[in-house]
This record gives sequence, C-alpha cells and structure tokens, in this order.
Amino acid sequence: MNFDFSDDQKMLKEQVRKFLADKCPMSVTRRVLEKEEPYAAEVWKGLVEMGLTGTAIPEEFGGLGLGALELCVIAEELGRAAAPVPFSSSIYLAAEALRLFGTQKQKETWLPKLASGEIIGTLAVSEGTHAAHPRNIAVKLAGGKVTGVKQPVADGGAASVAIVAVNTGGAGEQAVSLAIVDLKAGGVSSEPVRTIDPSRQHVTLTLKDAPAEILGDKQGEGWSQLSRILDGAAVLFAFEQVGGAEAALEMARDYSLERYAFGRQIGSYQAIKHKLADIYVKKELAKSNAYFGAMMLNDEGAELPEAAAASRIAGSDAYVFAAQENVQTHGGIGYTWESDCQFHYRRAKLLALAVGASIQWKEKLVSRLEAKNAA
Amino acid sequence: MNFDFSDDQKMLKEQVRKFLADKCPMSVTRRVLEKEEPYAAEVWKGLVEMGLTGTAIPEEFGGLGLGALELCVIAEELGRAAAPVPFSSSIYLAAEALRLFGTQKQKETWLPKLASGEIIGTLAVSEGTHAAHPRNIAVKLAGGKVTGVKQPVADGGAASVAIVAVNTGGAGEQAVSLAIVDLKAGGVSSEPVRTIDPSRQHVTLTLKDAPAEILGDKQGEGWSQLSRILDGAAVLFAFEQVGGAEAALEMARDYSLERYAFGRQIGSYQAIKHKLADIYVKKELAKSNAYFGAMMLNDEGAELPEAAAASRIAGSDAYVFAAQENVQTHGGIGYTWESDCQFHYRRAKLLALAVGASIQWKEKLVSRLEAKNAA
Amino acid sequence: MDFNDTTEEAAYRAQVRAWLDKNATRKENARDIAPPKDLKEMIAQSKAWQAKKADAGYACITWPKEWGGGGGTTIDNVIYSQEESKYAVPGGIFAIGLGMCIPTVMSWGADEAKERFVRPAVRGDEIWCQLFSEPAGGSDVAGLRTKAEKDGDDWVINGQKVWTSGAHFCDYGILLTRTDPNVPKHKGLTMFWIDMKDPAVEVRPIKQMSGGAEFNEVFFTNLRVKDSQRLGKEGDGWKVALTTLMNERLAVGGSQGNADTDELIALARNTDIAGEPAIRHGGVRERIADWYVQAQGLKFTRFRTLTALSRGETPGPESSISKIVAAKKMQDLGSFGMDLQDMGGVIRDRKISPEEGAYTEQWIGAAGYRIAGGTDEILRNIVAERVLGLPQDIRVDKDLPFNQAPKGK
Amino acid sequence: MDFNDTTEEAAYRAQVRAWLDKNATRKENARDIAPPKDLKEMIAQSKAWQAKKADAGYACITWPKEWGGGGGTTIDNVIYSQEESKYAVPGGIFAIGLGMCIPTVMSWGADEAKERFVRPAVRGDEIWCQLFSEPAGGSDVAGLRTKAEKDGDDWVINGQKVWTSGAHFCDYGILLTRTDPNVPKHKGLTMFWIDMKDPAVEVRPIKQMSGGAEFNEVFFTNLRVKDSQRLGKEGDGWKVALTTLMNERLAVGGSQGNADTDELIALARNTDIAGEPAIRHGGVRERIADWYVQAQGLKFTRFRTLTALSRGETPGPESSISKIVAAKKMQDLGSFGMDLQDMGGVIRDRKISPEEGAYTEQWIGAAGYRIAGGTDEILRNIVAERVLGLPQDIRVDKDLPFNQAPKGK
Repeated sequence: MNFDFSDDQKMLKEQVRKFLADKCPMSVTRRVLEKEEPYAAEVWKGLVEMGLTGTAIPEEFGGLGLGALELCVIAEELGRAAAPVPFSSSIYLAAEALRLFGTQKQKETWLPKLASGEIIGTLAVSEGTHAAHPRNIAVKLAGGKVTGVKQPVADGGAASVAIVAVNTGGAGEQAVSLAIVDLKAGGVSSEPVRTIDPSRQHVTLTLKDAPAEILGDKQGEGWSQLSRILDGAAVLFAFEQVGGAEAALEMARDYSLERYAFGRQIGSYQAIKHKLADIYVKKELAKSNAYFGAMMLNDEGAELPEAAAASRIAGSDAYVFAAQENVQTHGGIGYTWESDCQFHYRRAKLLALAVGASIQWKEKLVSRLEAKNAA
Repeated sequence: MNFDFSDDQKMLKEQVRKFLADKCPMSVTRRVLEKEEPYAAEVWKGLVEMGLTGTAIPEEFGGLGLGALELCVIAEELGRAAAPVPFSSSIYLAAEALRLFGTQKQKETWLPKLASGEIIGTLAVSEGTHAAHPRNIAVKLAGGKVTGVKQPVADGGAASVAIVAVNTGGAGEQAVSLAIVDLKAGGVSSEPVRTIDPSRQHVTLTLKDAPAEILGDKQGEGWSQLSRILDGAAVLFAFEQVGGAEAALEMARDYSLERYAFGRQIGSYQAIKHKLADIYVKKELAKSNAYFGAMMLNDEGAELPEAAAASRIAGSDAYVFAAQENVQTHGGIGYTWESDCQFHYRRAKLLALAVGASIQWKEKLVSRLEAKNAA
Repeated sequence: MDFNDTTEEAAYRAQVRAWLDKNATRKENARDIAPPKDLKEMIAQSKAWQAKKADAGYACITWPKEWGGGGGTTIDNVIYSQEESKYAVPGGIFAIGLGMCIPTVMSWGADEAKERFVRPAVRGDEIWCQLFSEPAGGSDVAGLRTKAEKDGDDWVINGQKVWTSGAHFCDYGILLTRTDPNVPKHKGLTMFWIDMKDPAVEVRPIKQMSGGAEFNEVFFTNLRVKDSQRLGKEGDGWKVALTTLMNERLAVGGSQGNADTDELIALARNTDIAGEPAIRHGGVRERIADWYVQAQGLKFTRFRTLTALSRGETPGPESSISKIVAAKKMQDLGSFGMDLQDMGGVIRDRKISPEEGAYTEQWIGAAGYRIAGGTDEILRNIVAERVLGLPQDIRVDKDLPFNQAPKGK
Repeated sequence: MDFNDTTEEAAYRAQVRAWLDKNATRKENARDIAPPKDLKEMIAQSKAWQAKKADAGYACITWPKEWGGGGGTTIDNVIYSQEESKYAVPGGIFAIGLGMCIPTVMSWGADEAKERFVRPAVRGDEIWCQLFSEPAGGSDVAGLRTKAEKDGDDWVINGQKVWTSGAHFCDYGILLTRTDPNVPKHKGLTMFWIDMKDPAVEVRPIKQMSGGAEFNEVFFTNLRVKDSQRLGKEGDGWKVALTTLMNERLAVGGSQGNADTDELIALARNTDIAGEPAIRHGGVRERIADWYVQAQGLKFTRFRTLTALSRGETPGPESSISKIVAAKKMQDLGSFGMDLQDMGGVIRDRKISPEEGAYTEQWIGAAGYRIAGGTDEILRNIVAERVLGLPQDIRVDKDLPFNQAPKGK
C-alpha cells in the first residue's frame, strides 16, 4: 500500500508553501481584489521562476516532464493561499488541453511559452448563465474563423491563447470542437465581468472572425476532449479546495481560541467544536477522494471519470462549507470588508462553479456507476 | 385573522388527551406490540364510547356531523400517545372515502356501523414494495369479484370492510377504480405481515373472487378519488405526526434534564440544546403547515392538494427527526427494548410511509406549483 | 378557521386604506417615481411621511395619544403595517428609535427627558440609535468595555461601539456603559441617552463583505454627559438594556433576499442539468418543495401569532423559529440558484444574472444575516432555554468581578 | 501512488494465503457449510480456529512470540485480516479480550497474572470481557458507582455494569470500580481482573430495540476478589482504564448494514417515483452520488492510514472521522431505501423486502450504532479536542469529591 505522495513531492509542496506564505499572504489577495488587478504579477513571476508552470509539460516542450502528482501538491498550496494567479487557467486547462490533444506542431508552438510563463493561456467554455452542454455552445468556427461570445472566461484578459469550445456544425456532441485561438491576433476583444471573487479576474470574450485552428486534427471530438480536460482539472481544483478548506478551518480554529464570550474561549462551546469537527470531517473526505483522483489522473486510470467526479463533489462541499462556517464562527467581524474571511467565502464558491457545479458532476458520476452496476 | 382552533375544538382536544393519558400510556402500546394484539381493544372501546368515531360522519348516517377540524385535534392526541388503535384506517380512510364518494345506499350501509364503532374499516392500496401508482395496481375487479393480493394493509385483520384500489381495465389512471369489499363475506383471507411497528397490525390481504362493488357509481375514477382521500388523510396523519413529534421532544427534554454527565445535566450541553431546538423548529413548521392543511380540508379549499402535500412533507420530516434524535439523546438506554423511545422511532417511520413517502408527495407538490407558476 | 378580519379589524383596515389612498401611492403605480437622490433627501422624505402618520394617529399606533401615539391595539398596528407595505412610502429609519430607544426612555427616563424626547421622536423630528454592541462583545453584549467615570455631577465616557445602524444620521442615542469594573459584568453597567452630534462622538461606517455599509463604528473620546442623562439607576444598566433588547426582534428586519421558490421554478425552467431542463430534475424539485414548505411554515406561524394578537392573547414562542429557518434558507437558496447557472453562476452583474443578481446578492448577504441580531447558534440557545426550559450553559464569569473575568484580546 | 504491497508485504501475504487455503474455506465456496447450531458450538469452533492461528503465529500477530504472539508488524496484522476476511472462519469473540483486556493485564498486571492469563487468551482457551460502563455512566465512564471495599486482604465488590458484550460466555473480565468516593471521580477508581464464573456475578442479557441481545447487564453482590487481582495501584484505575480504552476503536466493529450504493442503484432501478423509474429521479441520483463519495472517502482514508503503517509511520488523526460518517450514513441510507418502497417500506420480512430486509435492519440498527462506543456527539468532541486542539468543555465535577458531585437519578 503506497497511497500517499513521495518525499520529493512533499518537499516540492513544502517549497511552494513557504514561497506563498512569504510572498502571497492574504494582503496580496486583498490588493488584487480591491485594485482589480488581473492577477498578482510578482507572485506569478515567482512561481514561474520556480519552474512550476512547466511541472507537467514534457521536457521536449520545455517543461520538467513531471506528472500530475506534482501538480496536485502545487494546487493544494495555491488553494491554501487563495492565490490570485492564473495558474489553473494556464496550466490545468490550457497546457493540459494542448498536452493531451494538440498536434506535435501545436505543442511546439504553445507549450514552451506556457511552460516558461512567457504567456498565459485559458479555456473558454461557458456562454453566460447556462450549464456547459453541447446545446449551449453557440460560438461558431467556420473557415478558420471563430465568432461569438464566451462568458465568463477566467484570466481571459491576461491570456495570449485560449482553448475555445466551438460549434462546428452537426448533431449533439459531434457539433462541438475545441479551437485554439491566438488572443493577440485580430478579432478578439475582452471586457472584465464582475464576479463574486474579483481576486481572480474574469472577462467577457468577444470573438469576431478571430483566426483559429482546431485543437488536434479532427473536428467534432471537442466534447469528449473537453470532458477529459475537465476531469483532470476537477482533480487539480479539488486539491485547491482541500487546501482552501484547511486554511479556512485553521482561521476558524485560531479565532475560536482567541475569542472569548461569557468568560470562555468560544472554541470551548460545543456549537463551535462540533461545527469545526464537521468541517474537518468533510475536509478529510475531500482529501481522501482527491488522493484517488490524483492517482487515477497520474496513471490515466480507467476510473478517472468517477474519481474526478468524486473529488470535485467532495472538494466543493468541503470548501464551501468550511468558508461559510468560518465566517459564522467569526461572527459580525467575519462579515466585514476588513476581515480576511471574505476571501475564502468568495473563492470557495468560485471554485465550486469553475469547472461546473456539483449537481452536474453527480449526474455524470451516477451515469458511470449505473453502467458499472449493470455490467 | 382567525387561524386557530375554536374553544370547543380545544376542549375536545383536552378531553381526548386526558382520556389517552389515563387509558393509553406507553405501557399499552408496549403490550399490543409485544403480545401482537391487533389493537388495544379497551382503548378503542373508550374512543368509540366518547363518540369520536362518528365525529366527521353526517348525522343522517349516525355521526355527529362535525368537520375536519375536530378530526385534526383528535389525530394530534392519538399521535401524541402513539395510540395502538385502528382510528386512522377506519375513519381517516374508510369512512372518509365513503362519505366523499359513496352512493346514498353505500353510505347508509356502512357509515352508521363505522360511526358507532360496530365495525372497523380500512383502505387497501399497496401491493408490496412498489410505489402506489396506477401501473402498480394489479388486483382485478371483474364481474363483481375482486382477485389479487394487497400488502401491507393496516388493520386488515380487524376490519370488516375495505376500500380496495382495483384495476378495472383501461389505460393509466382510467384503469383504477375503488371497490368496497365486505371482508366478512367469502373469498377473503388475511395473514399478519411483520412491520417495523407491530403496535399497529398490518396484514397481507388475499382476495379470491371476493364479492365487491364500485365505490360510487362510476368506475375508472378511482385514481382521482384516491388522490383526494389521501390528501385528507395526509393532513390528519400530519396532526398525528405533530403530536408524536411533540411527545418525542418532551421525552428527550425531560431525560436531558434528569440525566447527568460530567457533573451537569446533559440538557446544559449545546450539542443537546441545539438538537432539541432543531426538533422544536421542525415541529413548529409542521404544525403551521398542518393548520393550513386543516383549514383547506375543512373548507374543501382549492389549495387542499398543496396544503396536504406540505403538511405531509413537514410532518414526516419533523416526527422522524424527533424520534431519531430522541433515541440519540437518551444514549444507550434509548436503544434498549425496555425504553419507550422505540415506540416513537417505529411509529414515526410507519406514519412517514403510511400514505406514501415524502419523495412522492414532493413530486405532486411541485407539479402543482409549476402549474400555478405558469398560470 | 379563516384569515378574515373581525368586524372591528375590517373597519380599521378600511379606514387605513382610505387614508393611505389619499396620502400615498400604491407600489404598482410608483414605478416611475424617482428614488431619493441622496441620504439627505431620503431622510427629509422619511421625516415628512412620519409627521403625516403622526398627525393621523398612525405613528406608534399602540402608544397612548398623550405621547403622540395612536392609542390603538397591537392588531391595529399589524393591520396598518400590512396595508402600508402595499404603498411606496419611505422606509424604517425610525424603527430602532421607536422600537427600542424611546420605549427605554419612557420606562426609565426622568420626566423631563420623556417630555423632551418622546413626541419629537414619534413625529420623526428626531432620530435615535442604539449603542450596545462592542468589538469585544458580540453575542456577549454584557461583556462591553466602554467606560463611564463619574466626574462631579457629570460622567466622562471613553470607548467604542460597533454595528450601530443609522449612527451617521441620528440625533440621539442610548448608550450602555460600564461604570463599575469591580463587580460581576451584569452588575456594573449604566445606561445613558446621549447627543450624537457632540464633537466627542465620532462615527465611522463599517464596510461589509457585500460592499454595502449600513452599520457604523462609534468612538467616544471624553464624552461628557450630565447625570440627568442617566436612564435607570447607576448599576442597573443591564436591567434597563433588557427593556430595549426585548424589542430587538422588531428592529432586526434585514432583507432575506429577493429570490424564493417562484423565482427558482422560473430559473429551473430556463436552465438545464445534463442537457435536460433543470425543472425536470428530481433533486431540484425536492429543494423547491422543501423551501416552499419552509416558507409556508413561517408564513402560517406568523398567522398563528397574529391570531393570538387578534384574540387579545399573548402569542406563543413559535415566532422565535423564524430567523433560524429564514437565514439558512436565504443562504442555501441563493447558493443553489448560482449552481443552476453552472460556470456562469459566478457572475455578479445585475444586467447579466437572472433576477438582477438576486441569487448572488442573497448568498452574500446571508453570510451576514445568519449573524446579525443573534447568530444561528445564539438563537438555538434562546429556543432551548426560553422555550424548552433547558439550563443555561456554564457561565464561568457569572460571579467574577468584570476586571478579573477571562477575556480575549 | 499505488495500492501495491512492498516486497516484504507481498511475501507475507502469499504465505498467509497459502496457509489460509490449507486451513480454511473461501467464502464463495462456503455457502453450503451449515452455521453453528448454537452458542456452544459457535464458541467451540471459534476456540479451535483461534488455537490453529496461534500455532501458526497468526493470533496476536504483533505480540512477542514468548507471549504466544506472532512477533510481526502492524502491517502484517492488517494483511492477515484482509486475507482472512475472504474466508469463512469463526468471528470475533476474542476481539475485546485480546484487543483491550489482555493488553491491560500485560501492562498493569502482576507477573503471575501475566504468566497465568496471556498465553491461554491468545490461544482462545479463555475468553475475556470488559466491565466499565454503568447505567449512570454512559459517555461519562469515570462517573461509575460500582463499589469495591477493602476487607482484610480482599476486596468486596457491589454494583452493576451494563453493555458488556459476551459476558454470558466469558471466563474472565477486567472490572473498573470505585474504591474512594471522597476524592474527585477520576482519582478514586481501581481496576481488577475477576472470574466471571463466580456465583457472586450475575449476567442478564439486554434486549435491544432491534430484538437482538448482544449485550448484557452484569450484577455484583458481595463479589470477593484478592488484592493480587488488582491491576495497577489503588486509585490508579482511570490511568489503567485509558490503556484499555485507547484500543476500544479496534473492538467496536458493529455491522454498518448490508445495503450501500450498489444495492441502492439496483433498488432504484426496480422502484418508481411518480410513475417514472426511481433511478431517473435526480434526487435519488444525488443521494447515490453523495453516499458513494462518502464511502469512497472512508475507504481511501483507511488506505492513507495503511500507507502510514506500511511506511512505519504513525497514522494521522484522519481515521477518527470514520464512525461519525458511517453511522449517520447507515441510518439515512437505510431510511431512504425504505422510502423507495413507499407504503411497502414498513414491511420487515426478509422474504418480502428487497436485499432480505437490509434497509430496514440497518435503519433500526443504526439507532444503536450512532451511540455504541462513542455517540456522534462524543466523537465530535474528540475530533475537536484531540485533532483540532480545542479546549475541553467546562468540567464542573473535575475537582469535587465524587460523593459531592451533582448526579442524576
């Protein structure tokens, strides 16, 4: 039984943690949120210099050629710090999409720049306030040009390249393809859109005859490609959620030890003790599911879809609950702008929706379980 | 605003409560459960002598001609006592079915005997472990004879007459009719079936060419009739559930005051205080919904279906939660056979399934809300 | 059982409607009336409307006429509020003053104080705020630290209050202070009325997570008050405060958000899950049913309370459940409305999000509503203790002198 | 990351499998082996199997060979249990004795006692039970009242214990008594080993809500024990008991029911809601997903613990969440399985109900499982205090002499 990270991976985790504790305290997240910066440039620079952006990108494309497990430990620390950086968009989504499905040429073009942090990438799926689903993909690709509006797109303002879910005609899933759009080429405009968590910039991406090419070489495979990309991202986001839940739990725990009511630490009241115990329970369930997700992702295991869904469902539940009850534990002060509670409250819900809501993932999970159960 | 019971109704409630407190303590429920008696004969006799069985039956058929509100206050007290009597089967179900849909002749034949308690009646819908639905009604009525198996049937052993949901051929809801079956005539055999709550006897009712007639004069209307009958019963059962929840809450409260742990009454610990507060909250939500159900039932109001569903959903939730957490509050002793906690634990779940599970009622409720919302 | 008025109630309601029709505009006809352009105008409009109500006997309906009230019954008051809520009239900047502060002045103030303050407050000429909560206090109100020290015939007050709504536009306030730190915390408190315009009083708005700022911090630096401004005896402050707090429920309104099950049904019709309309999803339907049942339960619980009032009885404790249920429902329903929008649910833009962003706003607002005026946890304690008769939790500081009781930073 | 054995582990597993194949029958081939016809036969079979294991070094695998153990590692023990669970072998009547009692004897007993008792217990020749809980005790174990009074060189014991599993067939037990009521409760306790066959010991089965009777009450009437039967010093009973309780988790197995999400999927395929297959109902699907995720979470939490053991590290505190999650899930899943059967869900008949009544049985059993060996509430206290480092609740009886501490009836 070897169901844990290796010493090297734990060491990497420790390095990232130290770096973020030092360079990315909550005051940085606050600055980005209040000043509406696209992201914390100096933190991003540091992460790039540590080579983290290249972690899982093959060496032939300028990366370190490490695996998903290394990305997982990095993700957990980014989550713990609620770091205001485009790592998830650029690496979990854009780079992974290219690594998995890009042609040799496409990889050569984009992966080295993403690995070196020279550019930022993102994934654009959503077109407003409707679920991600083939029927809701209206942005068109025809004659090498993309037209339509994607919203919200995380880091769409800072990104130079986007993997865009497009409609290439046809029925149902076959209608969907993934296109690579060079956002610095013509036909692209982006407008920041206000979200619940301004520490992570989102934009409305308007494409008008923007030059684009299909990711990979066959069109009409976008939906299944997207599904694999989101499975991987779900696992990585789950580690961010575990880190975030742990941080929110620690905030609540520390406050409950220093805050007194009726002559006692509020942490000595069962209402608080059991609340925090419940957070801990959800957080551990999330962590254990995420570990299995990491293993399946790293091995490209057959159970990746179930493991990814389980990681996402448990991760979203744990972090949102932890963030909400952290505010509750703090009482009035926790609801003020000056309190840092708000950053986890915002980020938790942002991550819970980022690659789709749990209610959608539960459908996906149970469909897989049904199939197995029938077999 | 006059959203409460009248003084007369409250006085009736008080009488019933006194009678049951005196004649039907938990030791009687225990006796019926342990000795597997069909019901507590002496308690039933007392209720009959008080004239309660005739409460809502019109005077011309030997009843008192009072309304649903009087039945509601009686139901709440029967629930509080977890009384082991066939009142619900005979009155909420059989008598109400006849009162609502019977022909003059059918009413003259059966209602006086039900009112006087000379006989007991019941309703037979379920045919095993599948939801009540037209597609699951296989018991056939043809040529004035019923054949098939109903299971479980509450009080089917003690009853002399049953309103039986039967299949009279045709499509969907039109296939269902309600039939009156004289259980003392031929072709009927009943075998007790073990349930989670032996203090209320249930049987497997086997009908073999048993003589029967359609309730009312038109066949194929059974499903809509049944739906109205169950709406009424849902409200009355909701009052039983409110009474039961209140009794379970009082048991838990009293125990938490007399039981000490670590030198304190366990009722002084927030874990217990908040648990009991949560029971109280659910119980009050159930009571307020049940009040509206009572009003709609009494007025045959247009909102009866929504009100009945809401009463049932809130009532089942409150009583099951109260009963479960009452055991939990008692700790080990609460799980023993000698403890009275078991009677609420069993009865709560029995009532929650008696006229259908909440998940079925929620579908019904939301369909109504959709229709309204569209309008 | 019915929802009808008694004859007297019906008559009163008719009279109220007639008056409102003459003096105000029904909401459905008020769409193109411009909202007040700033705080100043809002206050002016509110004062004018309050004065009108006072002249007609609809301000403080249950108070005796000699104090400027309406000399009516509780149910009269309920009926008036029900009717007024259908009209576009300025909102509750007097709620705390008339609901909590002035009743305290009336029960504990010197006769001169009553003469001086009650009528102007009823007419809305002067606005009052309540100054109890402190940073160190929170749920433990009596743990407050603001000092009042005797100096000749005056008192000198130093310290800080927090969560004071309206402090920035109020004329007067009632202030709970610690006058003796050497006795147990409940025994060393004293209440005063103060002039909020005094230069020794500094008001700073508190910005909330939502971005709004409805509350304030209030700082006192050597604020001098006369002993005649005392409300109740020295050291009786807690007893006095209870008069005020008994009425707190009235004052803690707070929007519970604009999205409920009707809106949710509409949203579910217009969104999908795994490619099917969300409204067909059984889990969505169960939530709609559960929240509908909760909302109905609260509504009919209110009706039970009103019935008691209408019958001249004292309402039961059932009304205490309202906020416990409403606050969590507000948060969960808001959160779920966002989930139905899937990836787009993170958007916080009235022009883009369904119901003008109602789901997002109430999910954020609920984080505060679950705390304001009694946290979920404190309210459960109250139900357990006052309704179910369970013992108080152990109070280690009960008999300790305040300055020796354990405190956080 | 992988689930594979290390080379040593793989070798040990192979050896264990070989031995089990030779000495036991795999479950799938054991269907027509008749279960023991009565308690006597069950005990005889269990003892025989335990002796076999002891001879092969598979009884008490982690204990030193000189005490009859296997001299192996914790992970060896895990591997053996994993493999044994695939075979039809007699079950855990030795779990409490070897898991809790004998370790206590080994750490605190006199040398003669160890010599006399350890080896026979390991071989299963003698069975032990644990006598701590009392009617007045419950979660507050140290609140026990069973008296042991010095009489010359003996002790005379009077009182009652409860929830003692196996008391009716055990040979010996360890008994926690109060020897000094005049000191605080934790200080006045003393531990003894006793002979369960002594006529002064009366065992009565406790019938449970489920109808089963796995536990007993045990009454002591002037039970005489020698001072040499003392385990640990007089007054050190609590310290001694902690040795035992540390291992309790091991002993509190208790079935978590036979229905989980696989069964639920099958049931949902075969039942309907509003006329549609239940498996198509989004709320049913969400529950399946949630419970599946919980089950996976617990499974992989165990794997994390095993990994630590396999690496020779001490496992983290994560294993403490298991029963908190499993007990409530057991109750809710059972209850929901009954709901899917609608009106028929009340039936409690293995021949009629799906999965031979598994849903009903686990719904009833869960009421006890949520309490046994630490209630939901106590387990949350433990997580909060031992894992999160939150303070203990106020202990009013901490320093009071036991006979002056507040008690219920």
